[in-house]
Amino acid sequence: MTFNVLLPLLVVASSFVTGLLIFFLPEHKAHTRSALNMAGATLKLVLVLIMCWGVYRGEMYEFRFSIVLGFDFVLKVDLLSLLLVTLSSVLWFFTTIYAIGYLEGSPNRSRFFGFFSLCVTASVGVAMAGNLITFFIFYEFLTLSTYPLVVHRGTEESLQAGRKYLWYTMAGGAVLFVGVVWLHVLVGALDFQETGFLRAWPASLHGSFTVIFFLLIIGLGVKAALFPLHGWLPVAMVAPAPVSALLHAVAVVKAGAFGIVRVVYDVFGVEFASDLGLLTPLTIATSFTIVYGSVRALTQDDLKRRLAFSTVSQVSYIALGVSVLGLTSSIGGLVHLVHQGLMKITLFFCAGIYAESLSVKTVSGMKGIGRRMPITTAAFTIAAFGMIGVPPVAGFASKWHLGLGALESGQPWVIGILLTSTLLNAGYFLPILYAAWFQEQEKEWGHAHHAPCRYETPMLLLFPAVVTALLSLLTGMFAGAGWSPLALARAIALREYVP
Amino acid sequence: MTMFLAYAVTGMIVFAIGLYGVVIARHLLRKIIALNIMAGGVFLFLISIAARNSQAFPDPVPQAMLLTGVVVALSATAFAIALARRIYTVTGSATLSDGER
Amino acid sequence: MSRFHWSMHVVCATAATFLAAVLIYTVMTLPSEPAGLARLVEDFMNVSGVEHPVTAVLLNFRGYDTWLELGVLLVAVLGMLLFQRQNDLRQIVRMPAAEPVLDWLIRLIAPMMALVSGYLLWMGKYSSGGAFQAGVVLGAACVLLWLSGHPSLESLSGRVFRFLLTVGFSVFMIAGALFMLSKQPFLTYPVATAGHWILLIETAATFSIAVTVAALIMGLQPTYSETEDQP
Amino acid sequence: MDTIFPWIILLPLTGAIATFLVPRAWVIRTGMVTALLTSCMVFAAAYFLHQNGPVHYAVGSWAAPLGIRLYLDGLACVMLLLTAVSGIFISVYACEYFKDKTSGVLKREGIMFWPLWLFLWGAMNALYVSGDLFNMYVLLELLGLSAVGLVALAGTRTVLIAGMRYLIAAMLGSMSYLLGVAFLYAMHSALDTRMMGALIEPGMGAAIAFALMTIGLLLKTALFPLHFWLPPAHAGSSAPVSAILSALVVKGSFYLLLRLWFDVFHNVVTIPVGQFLGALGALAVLWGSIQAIRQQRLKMLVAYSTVAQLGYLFAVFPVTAGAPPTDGVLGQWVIESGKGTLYHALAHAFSKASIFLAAGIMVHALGTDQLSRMRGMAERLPLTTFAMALAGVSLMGLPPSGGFIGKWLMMHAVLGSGQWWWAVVIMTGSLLTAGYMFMMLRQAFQPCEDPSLFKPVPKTMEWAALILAFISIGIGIRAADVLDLLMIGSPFLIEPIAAVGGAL
Repeated sequence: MTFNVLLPLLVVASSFVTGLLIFFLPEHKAHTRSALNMAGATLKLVLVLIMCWGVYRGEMYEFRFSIVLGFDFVLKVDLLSLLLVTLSSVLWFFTTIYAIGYLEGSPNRSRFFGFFSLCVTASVGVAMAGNLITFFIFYEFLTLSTYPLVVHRGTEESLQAGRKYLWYTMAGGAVLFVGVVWLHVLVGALDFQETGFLRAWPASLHGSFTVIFFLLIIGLGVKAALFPLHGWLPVAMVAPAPVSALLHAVAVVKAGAFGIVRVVYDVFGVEFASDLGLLTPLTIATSFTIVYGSVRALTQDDLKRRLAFSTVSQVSYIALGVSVLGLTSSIGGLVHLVHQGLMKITLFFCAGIYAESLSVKTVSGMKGIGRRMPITTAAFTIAAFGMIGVPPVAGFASKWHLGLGALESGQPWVIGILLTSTLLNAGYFLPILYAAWFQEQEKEWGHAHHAPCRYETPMLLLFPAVVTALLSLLTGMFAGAGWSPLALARAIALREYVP
Repeated sequence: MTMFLAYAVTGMIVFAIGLYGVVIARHLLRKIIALNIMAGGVFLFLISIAARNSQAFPDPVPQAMLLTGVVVALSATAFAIALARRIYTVTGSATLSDGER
Repeated sequence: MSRFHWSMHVVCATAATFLAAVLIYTVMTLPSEPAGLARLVEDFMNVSGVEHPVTAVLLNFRGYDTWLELGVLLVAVLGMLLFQRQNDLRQIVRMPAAEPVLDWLIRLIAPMMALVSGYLLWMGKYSSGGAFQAGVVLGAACVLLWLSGHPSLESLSGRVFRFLLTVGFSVFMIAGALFMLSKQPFLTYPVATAGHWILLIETAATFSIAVTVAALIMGLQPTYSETEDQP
Repeated sequence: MDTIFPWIILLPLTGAIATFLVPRAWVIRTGMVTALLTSCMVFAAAYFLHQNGPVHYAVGSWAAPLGIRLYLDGLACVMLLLTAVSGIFISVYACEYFKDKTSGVLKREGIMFWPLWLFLWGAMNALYVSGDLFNMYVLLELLGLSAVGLVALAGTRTVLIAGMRYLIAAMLGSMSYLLGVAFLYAMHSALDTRMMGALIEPGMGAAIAFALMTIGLLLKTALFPLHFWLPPAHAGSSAPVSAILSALVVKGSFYLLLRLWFDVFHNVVTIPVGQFLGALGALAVLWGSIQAIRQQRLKMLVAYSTVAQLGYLFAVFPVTAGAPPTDGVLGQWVIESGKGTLYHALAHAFSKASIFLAAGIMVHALGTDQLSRMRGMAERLPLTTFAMALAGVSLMGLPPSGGFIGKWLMMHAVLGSGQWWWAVVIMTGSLLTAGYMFMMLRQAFQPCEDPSLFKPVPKTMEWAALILAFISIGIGIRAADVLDLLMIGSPFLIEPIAAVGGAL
């Protein structure tokens, strides 16, 4: 087992093993648990950095293991999987720190952190899956590991949310399963290839390919929160802040979007998909979701529900970028995968801090919060600007490429969609900022859930929020650099189009 | 040949009657007796197969099957009666309470 | 006869008649002159160690079935013992001592029945007879003794009773397994002494069948458990 | 191989006799020794089978038409392994389960449990290797009687009535099976499955015999319309017994149906019959799952889930009936669906046994198996809840588990052979299974109000349930070996099998 074969397995195993160890850790051993958590996170980060360096130098990492004849478990690292793996491990590192701070003293944390690590294992596995079957295995494993996180508090409300979440994801998983099996029956091996592998098959199969495409997209759309299938996302907000941060920025939603990217690029191939006329309905669906998500976000008073609806619309940017035929729009879609993750996680961190320190949960309660908690609100503002697409922050780069790509591919109405959604983003973010900075404080601040500390909130909570805010700022400013996610996205997109 | 037909046909009729009895009877003892009638029907058919054609002696294999079948039916019936007895002792009624077959 | 609605009767009756009709029709279509295995049994009779073909089939050619059938009998008794307090017959309700005439008659008949059962066992080799018939006759003798209040069965201790129950099944198995040591398949008897082995197995089977039959009949009587009601 | 072969049957039966004869103190030891020895024999047999292929074994060295021929191939071996592996853990569990909580002495139930359980195990092993129609009848009866004996072990009112109903259903099933065998013998004067398969031609007699035998076996497998006796029997009896019944006993008669379908009646079977059985299976899946969701008690829920999961196994018949024997392409889907069914049976056996053992632990700790009383089990009994969760994952057929491979292979075959409507049934079934499994787990995850309710539970019981759950997940990881073992002697090939003749 050379190192090239072992590395992907090690990356997946690092959080899986820590998860299992934490499961069997007794409740009161907080320090060992945090140590284990941090060790797992750093180990994964280091391994991923090694992998990035390896892939940059052209190494091939692949782990293949045949479960049944014609049914292989493959972990392969290509540029596209690199994008999500780096994002997951970086953000998991910060979310672990945040979670340790956030859950100080709350009951059954061993169970929480166990499932927390399993969930990241699943999201890393989704990223590194080499064929559609392994992707499906980790996709379903993700559902299993996130359900206990959603119902972690055990209150009646969280159980209802868990039930709804379960029904959506289970139904989605079943539809996806049918699609994968049917494709496997028709085509046999389902290994991802750069420009898709379905073009070579005879025209007689194109009919069933279309049906399979829609089955796959519906199955993935549940987790990517496309319009009719997004119902579980706002309801799942009842989970603790690190969970909603992890679920909505890194794990669940990204798995769905990443799945759509894989299906369109590496299974069908984007040119073949547009020849079959599959992309236009996808564009329409994603555009509608973008506008719908933003409109619904306008009216939400609860801060986390507003952020949830904003995620519904933001994730569809990625799917939109993918479904618009054209190099620049794919670059825009791919890079938004990273940018949205950074910005959204900052927003959720700040929302968690507000809830934890001032028990402020609603937007109306945020008047004058800027004076009370300047640093957190500064981070919140940077991320909010990024979401709207204001230039220095990361969001601008992806929206710029999306707009350019739409023009190039001759679908000007997509520009209209982008404009309206930007206005709507401004519509639901700017009032929050205005209220936070410029309005007087009306309500008394609630009591803090943690011991008094030097800054406005414990360092364990503040540090991750600030760092992710800076990260999104830096990725925005240095987008052009050789190392930035934008460069990586451009390299991926170049490979996806048939030369 | 007609001797075989006579026995075989009666065997089938007895089997059907036994089946009817098992479904209809509510009292456990009647059910067990009906089961035995049904078994009797099968065994009658089995034995009628043995002597169909005029050889030196009837085919011993169905007879052996019959003997084994009778003993198996005997032990099953004995166990059923013991169980029925036990149900009567515990529940005080010799019928399956919710009355299905 | 039962509280079912009359329509249930009609439905079941028609279903039963339809089933009978279908079965009778198939019986009609059965071949009238099948080969049957009679000739095949005849060819192997000389090697089977017994003269009577049914005993040969029962104990030699298809001995495996008969062995398992003894197992079924044993399981039935096990099931019956489930509902007893102890694993033996000791506290079966002792019948009142019979009047002198019945007592004298049973004292005369019981040994006769034992003799008849021995004869039936021996005859099994030559004509219809064998372990099961002999066992049942012996069992009947035990039941008669028990009915007449004779103390003989009470002396049967738990261990001996259980041993006797299993002796038929175990002897059959041991005899069968013995020849596996000399690389023969299970239940293969050497041709020369096949008859003797079969006789040995039959005697063991007779004892265990007799005790089983007696136990089943006595076990089903309303014993102490009438009074105390288990939950 | 010939020396090992009969010991698979002899060992459990000798153990049964031994546990019946030895004094009370020795019962558990003899029982466990027999269980371990039998499993070693089964593993050895599997190893030899892997080395030198299927084995024909003439009992009493009499050739097929007259004597009884035993036959061990991949299919039989997988079923033997299934029984052996679940059997060991159920036996370990039973050692603790029947001990009196205070005095630690073996309860009377425990003494009678061992002989009946080992008889049942011996009958199962003999049934899987039997190649003779009448021999199968005797074994079915032995299996049925010892199973009813085990059901009636608990002695409560519900259990006795359920046992009675089970006994009547079993006897009805055996009688109709015997009549079918009698018809076959009347027509072809042979009792060996392979010979019968060669001799039989489609006709009225063969059809009636097939119908009678199938109905008899359906009654014993408790397929949908004939399932009335299963839920009360499986739910009422004590935990190890319900694990034995649900995981092992129902599979015995299903295995026979499979054997008859492939070996004996392969050219009598028509497409409508296959579709009919498939439809019954589909109804069982839907009816069982809906009933399971409505249950208030855990063991009833799991018992109805057995009725539902059995429905999946019947998806193999419509696919096989559709495939004419010699057609290569469709034949490939037949083998695929056979593998899927077997794998589902394997995964179901382990996960169902694990859930029933976990339910037993819950009754042991809480005194009741009411679903509403399960609150806080995740905190107080972490191992048991983890076992339930893993087994639930396997039952639902979610990826890392054996159930998933089974579902994958079945879906693959069903979609491949063009009968897509069974795929819809399998999908709805697995969603409904997810429904009642998560309903159960949701109760366990709720915070516990009163920890004093939970009495301490012996660790071996929890570990037995957990290991069984791990196995049901584990066989999902490395499925290729199990499937290679299964395909030795190609059990699912339906080309007409040459008459075995007296050559053996």
